[in-house]
Amino acid sequence: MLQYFVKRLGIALLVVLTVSVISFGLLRLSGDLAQNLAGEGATPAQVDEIRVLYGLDRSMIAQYFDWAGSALKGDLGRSLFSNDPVFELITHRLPVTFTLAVSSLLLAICVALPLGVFAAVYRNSWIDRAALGLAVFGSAVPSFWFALVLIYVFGVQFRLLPISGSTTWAHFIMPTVTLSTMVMPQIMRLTRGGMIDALDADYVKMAWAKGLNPMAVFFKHALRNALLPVVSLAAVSLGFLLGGSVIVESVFSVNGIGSLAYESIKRADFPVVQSILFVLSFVYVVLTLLSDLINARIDPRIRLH
Amino acid sequence: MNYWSRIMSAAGALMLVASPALAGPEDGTLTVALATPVEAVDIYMGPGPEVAMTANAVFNPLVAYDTGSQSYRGVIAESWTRIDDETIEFKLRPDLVFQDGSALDSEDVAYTINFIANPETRFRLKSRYSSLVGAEAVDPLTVRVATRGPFPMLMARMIGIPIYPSDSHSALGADYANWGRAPIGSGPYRVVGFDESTGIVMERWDGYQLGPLPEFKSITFRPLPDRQTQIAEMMAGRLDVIVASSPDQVAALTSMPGFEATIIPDMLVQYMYLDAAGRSGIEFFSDVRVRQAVFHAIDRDAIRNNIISGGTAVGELTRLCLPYQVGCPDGGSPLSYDPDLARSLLAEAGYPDGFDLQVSTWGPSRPIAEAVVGYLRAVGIRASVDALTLGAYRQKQVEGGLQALVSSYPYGGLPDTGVVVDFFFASPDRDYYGDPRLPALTAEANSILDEDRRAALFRETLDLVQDEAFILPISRDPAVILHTDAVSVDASPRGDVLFAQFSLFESFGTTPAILGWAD
Amino acid sequence: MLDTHADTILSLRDVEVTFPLRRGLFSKPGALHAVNRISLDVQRGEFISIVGESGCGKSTLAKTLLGLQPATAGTISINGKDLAAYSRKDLAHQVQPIFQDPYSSLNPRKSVASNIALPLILSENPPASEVRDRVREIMQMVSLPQRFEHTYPSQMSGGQRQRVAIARALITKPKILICDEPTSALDVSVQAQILNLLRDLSRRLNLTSIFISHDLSVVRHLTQRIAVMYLGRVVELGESEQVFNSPRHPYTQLLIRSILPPDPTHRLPTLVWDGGGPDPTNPPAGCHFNPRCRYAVDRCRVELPALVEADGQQVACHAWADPAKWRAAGGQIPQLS
Amino acid sequence: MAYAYEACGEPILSVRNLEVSLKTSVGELKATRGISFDICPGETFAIVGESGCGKSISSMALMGLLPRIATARADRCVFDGQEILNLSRRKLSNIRGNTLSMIFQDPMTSLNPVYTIGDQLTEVFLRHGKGNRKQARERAVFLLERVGIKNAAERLGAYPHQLSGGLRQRVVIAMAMMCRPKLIIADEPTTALDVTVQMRTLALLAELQREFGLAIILITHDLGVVASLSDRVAVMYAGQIVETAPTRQLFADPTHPYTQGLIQCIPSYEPPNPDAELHTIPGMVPSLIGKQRGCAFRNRCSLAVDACGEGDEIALRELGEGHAYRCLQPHDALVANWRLLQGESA
Amino acid sequence: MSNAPAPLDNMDLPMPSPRQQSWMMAKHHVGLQIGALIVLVFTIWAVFAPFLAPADPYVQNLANRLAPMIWQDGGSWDHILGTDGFGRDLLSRLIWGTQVTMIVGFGAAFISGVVGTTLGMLGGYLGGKIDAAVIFLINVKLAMPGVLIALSLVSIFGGSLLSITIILSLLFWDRFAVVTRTATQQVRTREYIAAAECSGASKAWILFREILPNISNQIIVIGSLEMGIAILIEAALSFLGLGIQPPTPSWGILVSEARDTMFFKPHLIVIPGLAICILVIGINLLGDGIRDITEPQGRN
Repeated sequence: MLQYFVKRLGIALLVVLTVSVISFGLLRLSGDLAQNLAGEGATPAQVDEIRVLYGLDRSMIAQYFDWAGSALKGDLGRSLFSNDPVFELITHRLPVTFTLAVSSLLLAICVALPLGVFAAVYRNSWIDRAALGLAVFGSAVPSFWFALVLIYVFGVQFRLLPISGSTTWAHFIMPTVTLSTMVMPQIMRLTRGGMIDALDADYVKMAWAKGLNPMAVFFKHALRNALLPVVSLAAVSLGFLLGGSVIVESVFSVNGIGSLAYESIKRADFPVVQSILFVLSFVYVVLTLLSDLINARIDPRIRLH
Repeated sequence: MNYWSRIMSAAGALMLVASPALAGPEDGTLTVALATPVEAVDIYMGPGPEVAMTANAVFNPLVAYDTGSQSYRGVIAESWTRIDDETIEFKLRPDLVFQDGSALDSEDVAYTINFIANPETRFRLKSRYSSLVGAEAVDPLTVRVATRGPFPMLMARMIGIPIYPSDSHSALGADYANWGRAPIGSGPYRVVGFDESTGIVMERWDGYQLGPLPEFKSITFRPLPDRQTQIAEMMAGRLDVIVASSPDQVAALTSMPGFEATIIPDMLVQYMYLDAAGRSGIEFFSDVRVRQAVFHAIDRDAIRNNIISGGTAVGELTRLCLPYQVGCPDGGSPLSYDPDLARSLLAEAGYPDGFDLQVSTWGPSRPIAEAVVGYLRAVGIRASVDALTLGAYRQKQVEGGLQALVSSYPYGGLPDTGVVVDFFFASPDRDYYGDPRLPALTAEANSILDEDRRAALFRETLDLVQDEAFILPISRDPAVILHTDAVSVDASPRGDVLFAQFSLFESFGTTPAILGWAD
Repeated sequence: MLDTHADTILSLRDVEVTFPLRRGLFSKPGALHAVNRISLDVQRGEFISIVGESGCGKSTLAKTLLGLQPATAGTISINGKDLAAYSRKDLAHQVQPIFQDPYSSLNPRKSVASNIALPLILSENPPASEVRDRVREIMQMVSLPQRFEHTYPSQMSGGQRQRVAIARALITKPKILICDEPTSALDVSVQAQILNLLRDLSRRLNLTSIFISHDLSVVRHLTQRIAVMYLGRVVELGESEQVFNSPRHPYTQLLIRSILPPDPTHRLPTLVWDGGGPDPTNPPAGCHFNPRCRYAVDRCRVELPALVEADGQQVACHAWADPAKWRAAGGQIPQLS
Repeated sequence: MAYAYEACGEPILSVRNLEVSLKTSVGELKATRGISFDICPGETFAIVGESGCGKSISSMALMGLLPRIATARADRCVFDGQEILNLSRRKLSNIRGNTLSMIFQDPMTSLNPVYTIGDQLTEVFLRHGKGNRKQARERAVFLLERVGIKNAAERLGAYPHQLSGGLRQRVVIAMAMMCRPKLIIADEPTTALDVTVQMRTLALLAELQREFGLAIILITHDLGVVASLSDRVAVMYAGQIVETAPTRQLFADPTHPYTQGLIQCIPSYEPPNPDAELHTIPGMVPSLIGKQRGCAFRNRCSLAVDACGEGDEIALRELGEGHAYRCLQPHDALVANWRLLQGESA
Repeated sequence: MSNAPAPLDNMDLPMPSPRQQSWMMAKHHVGLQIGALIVLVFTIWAVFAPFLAPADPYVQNLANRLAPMIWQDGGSWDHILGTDGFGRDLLSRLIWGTQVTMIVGFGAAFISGVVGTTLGMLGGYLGGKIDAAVIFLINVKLAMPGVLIALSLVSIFGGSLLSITIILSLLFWDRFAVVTRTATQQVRTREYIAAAECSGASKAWILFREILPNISNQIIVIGSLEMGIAILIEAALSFLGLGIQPPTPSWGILVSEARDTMFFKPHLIVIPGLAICILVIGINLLGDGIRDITEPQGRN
């Protein structure tokens, strides 16, 4: 078990490292940061000065190790645009996005898990069809469009909910609902599929044959086995939501990591973009490790691997 | 009237009857949308319109420019004299204080100028200040600013240099980027709350010395990047002021009772240039007839009236510079809209079937580029929009990849035509004209102090641009302030231009702030 | 010990197949000896069986003989030539398989005819008309009506599919047929059809057949020789009837006693639980069978018995190496009670 | 009456005319066509047949575990004095695992991999209110030891994947015994096991049955298993019982041509004649989709006559002593056929 | 009766062929039919856009901006759905937008399908170090926040149809790889693969002639799902201004352009939004349906 996780951890670190190299290289492809820093009116001499001032004249490898070295110490450099320490920018914004992503995931799970279970239990019934219909619709509706419709209906027409910002819990309702539609269908489908497999399994037949009541069969015997892929998906989804909240954040003016990334991409503030990619991949890797731990709790076969 | 529209108007009516704006004269709080989140109330760290709007309420520069009389006037400075070609001496107003009660004297001015001129301090667009060598406090009310060689645009630059208190700013040391979260200035508003997510809260500083106190007791700046969210919030009564970004936004909101739009003219210039030098590998624009054909194909009036917010209220733009700018020559007649002539010019130049063209653009000029592309397609040029982010645009420009560019002149508000020619012709990056006369003329104009000679050089430069069809001035771009009818906007020419549309809250001398409560 | 007969077609010498076992990051990597030093000679035209329970290595041995799994040590020669020296295509003309599961042994996306034709196309690639003729010929040989040509495996019953698999194996006219439990997934009535077909074909075509099974009763009817495997090793080898009538190794005896005849007078033997199937990843020291063996003495827990000749059979058991000495030491001679 | 051999008083289970049909994409499939039998307390009743004959689905129907696409009906299906086929789910679940329990075919999949075997053993005990947690544990330890598992108390904490197949099947058997059932339905309990393990498992079942006086329905395709374990046997073919008899009687005097063929197919019944072919039953099981007429075996039967394809079904003929078969041919002709078959393989 | 070969003339085929069976199921599969109908209609729109669109989608008329729909006051037959902010015919842009949207969606799904399937099959079949490398690549891909990477890449490489398609295809190959890898591992253990190996089949033959046809259902199903997601993400990127560039009429751009007027001319935003939604629903239903009628466990 411990060895298994040491190995997983090693691979995870390698993954993060690779991601950081790729994002670093990718963003340096995007052109000369010194030009951006100097602004449109600058002369070549001024650009050169800036290049030296910011250390951009050194080799890519030296720059990477420089960045990676400070990143290990928690220093992710400074924004080209506002000169703020990137670490602070991210730590200011991450909690907002994290709240949003976690609440969306929780909402998605709270809706999708029971729905998936009952859709599997009552296969081909109206509840199954309704759940599948919801999943099909949920995975087809463009989130930005859905967000606008929500704003229109609940924000403008009925004025029930605040439209933008992230001050109170009420502000999070519409973004959470919108964002959760991005992961809910998948969780629902996976729960349903896993439950169908589990319900067909011999050990569930055995549970029925033991005279257990339906709730014990569904939730004790079937769901726990169906849950493994759902837990993994939930971790992946959370990572996805953290990085994919950019649209929702933009529409609802939530000042999270997504909008920071979006703004930074638009204005070519690449130290920020690069660090966000790095941090998100790190978070993702941590989440998958976490899901592995949870799965190991759920399934002893993994534990004793 | 269809279902949606009916619901819409019902909703609108309901909204206005049911709940009045949350903000308003009752509690003296004004809520303003920020199209880009402001990370720091510090124009040096974050050069951009939204930062300017907030920073200008907190800080004051040495001087301001009066667009009415087209002359500089003192703000923190009382008077100024040129010592020599490279030095100007400013006399400060006596007894000025910062919001923390510390004295505002020549030390602070010298500190601020030396801070931005210091080659070791890092911030973006620093090259704007590269002509400054430094400043020196002669006595508590006298400060001398030195430039690298004769620098005719020093006064224009000075209006964009807010003065920081030396003690508190220097105390931050290397963490000067944090200054903007709790800034201390000498302006009419103090920052009392700063949060990137919820916004910036400012309160009126009753100790303001440089002009009449503004009317709003407090202002909340809320970051709202999305256009429709701004409208929704405005309709929901949670917002008082938006700087409009499209004519549709204006038309939409003003069609409802309770909302008004006020136009403040002449903020930006929209322009287009073509790769006459052939840097991107295309050769057709080296023929002046093709360039003329392109410019003839574009209906500038239609673009101004339909695409540019407030465009109907401003006149035609005939030159690249704005009329209030020092040295901007009058006259000028850009190529008229004449698609037939455009087609025949193209045929004459050997392109009867047109050609493929990428019209690059970035930022807010994108709809204009889209309209331009539509016009070019109408005369047979297979144009498409190449919308870029700032970074990609700069990269492409430096690498010589632009075939044609529709963009805006982003330093609007600096009241000197020298800034304009410098912007277009000084840097080799931007040189898609291939005419050596242009940089030569610019270099001369920006290294002498004789205003008449400069004006002559500007006229020569801009006439050359017009004759050779290098650049098409498309439109002057006003700022449109969308506001509730509880707010009044004074759009008359005034003496406090400094990124004018974004200095809505400060007042100098006897002139009140642009924004106030409606009676 | 083993004479290489003049007409030996397949010869195994000390063949070993091991799989690395990674137990953990810090522990020593172990090894699973799936096949452990097996030597065997098979005569041309012979029908030989390899019998053992799950995990004894018989399927790995089949794979090795088919060239699907390289031997880690030892040599296998076919017609006197090393197996590794054959090209895949030449080997296809020598050895062909028939697998256990009729539901997975045919490509469900291909028609019956193209399933059968595959080895032919791959090894000879004759013109389409010849392919068609030979497919029809071989289908007739395994008694598949021609109208099955264009049907798909999913439309057929298990027995029919197994006939297709046999046809496919025989279309290249191989010399050796490796049958890996070809009837264990079939119903008894169909199993008999397939067994008859296999025996009939191997006689008619003078095939050498190696028949792998866990079921001794199936094997008895078909084969001339039987090899019994336990944990990767051959523990007994001999003529079929002889092995059945006088099994020497305690394990073979256990296997024979485990056969349940369809005879209501036969009563289940009362046996104590012996722990059941062995763990191939962790075989016991000495004779691998010793924990389940009621004759085991101390020596059996230490020393691995070699395969020795005992009355025409070969047995790997200390008791049979020198029965007199064994008895003298107080050991019991294993008997089929 | 052919259904019960001995007068056992009240049968523990009495089934009359059980029909199970499945809805498939290609039509309705009649998995069983009216099967009837009685089971006396303490006897082992084997149902034997090849795959698809309907033997497993009948047991599933009795347990109320039919898949969704299947429906069952019967004239009578009384277990322990209670009609169970149309019982409410709640009442049925009070019987299942309690007085009526089941052993599934594959021990590798019939234990839930995520719970310890102790948990799974005590669960059924607690569910049926047989005692408290401590008593459940004691019973589990007792039964595990009884089925031959050493260190039973320790093994309670083990997960299924830590046990070998043979041990798991023993756990499953112990689980079936937890509530002292009156009847165990064992569906191919040893098919997935190795031959040596199979024998021991069957021996264990026989012991347990003697010791606790259980009735067992043994579902299998293996006549060897039938012969060694069962008291009475029913041979099923294509959804019908084609022959039923006391086990000794069946092997001594197999009457239905299918039973005869089945017995004859088994390779090692007689010492082999190296040149003789194995007996085979030619052809294959007919499709069960749609309406069936006459004898389902007629297309594989050497004795078939035209009349075999007529009528809805062939009537069961009684031979006395609980022996009955479903064939138009008289007993004499069938006995002659059996002699012929035996002579052929000799 | 017992002579070999056993008589087989009474062998019959109890089951319909796979194709017949799928067809029978398709006839009863409402979701599949609806999906197929939607996709068919949109495909026809896309392919015949030049003939179906009433006007040139690029011709602008700034004097006739935001003209109303035909059934609104002031609507005219010239512009059935009215005009957009540049006076272009909305219906024509919607129809041409179908083409753009479907090219991007299909192109991205296709490219990522080819890349992902190749990687997945290689990893699944060859195993060992190659498999470890494929898994590592998949992990790296999963760890990168896709939408942000796409936004960055568009900002670097621009928003042409080709670059958007390629950038989007970078986002989706991992699911193909994961699914085909697992499927290949399953198929690899099938005995017909071993049989083919015993017949001297090369690795390429086994991968493409034996394994690929057997996992093609799953590839098609994933492909349809990914195509739906690609369409949604393209629309989202365009909505954020970092997608397909105007005046190309992508549906995302239509939604984005309608934002300023959404509260006053809602049809401008409702129609393209619904178009995206319906097309993606159609594609998903089609994909689900194909899986239902082709997967072996879906039978019986």
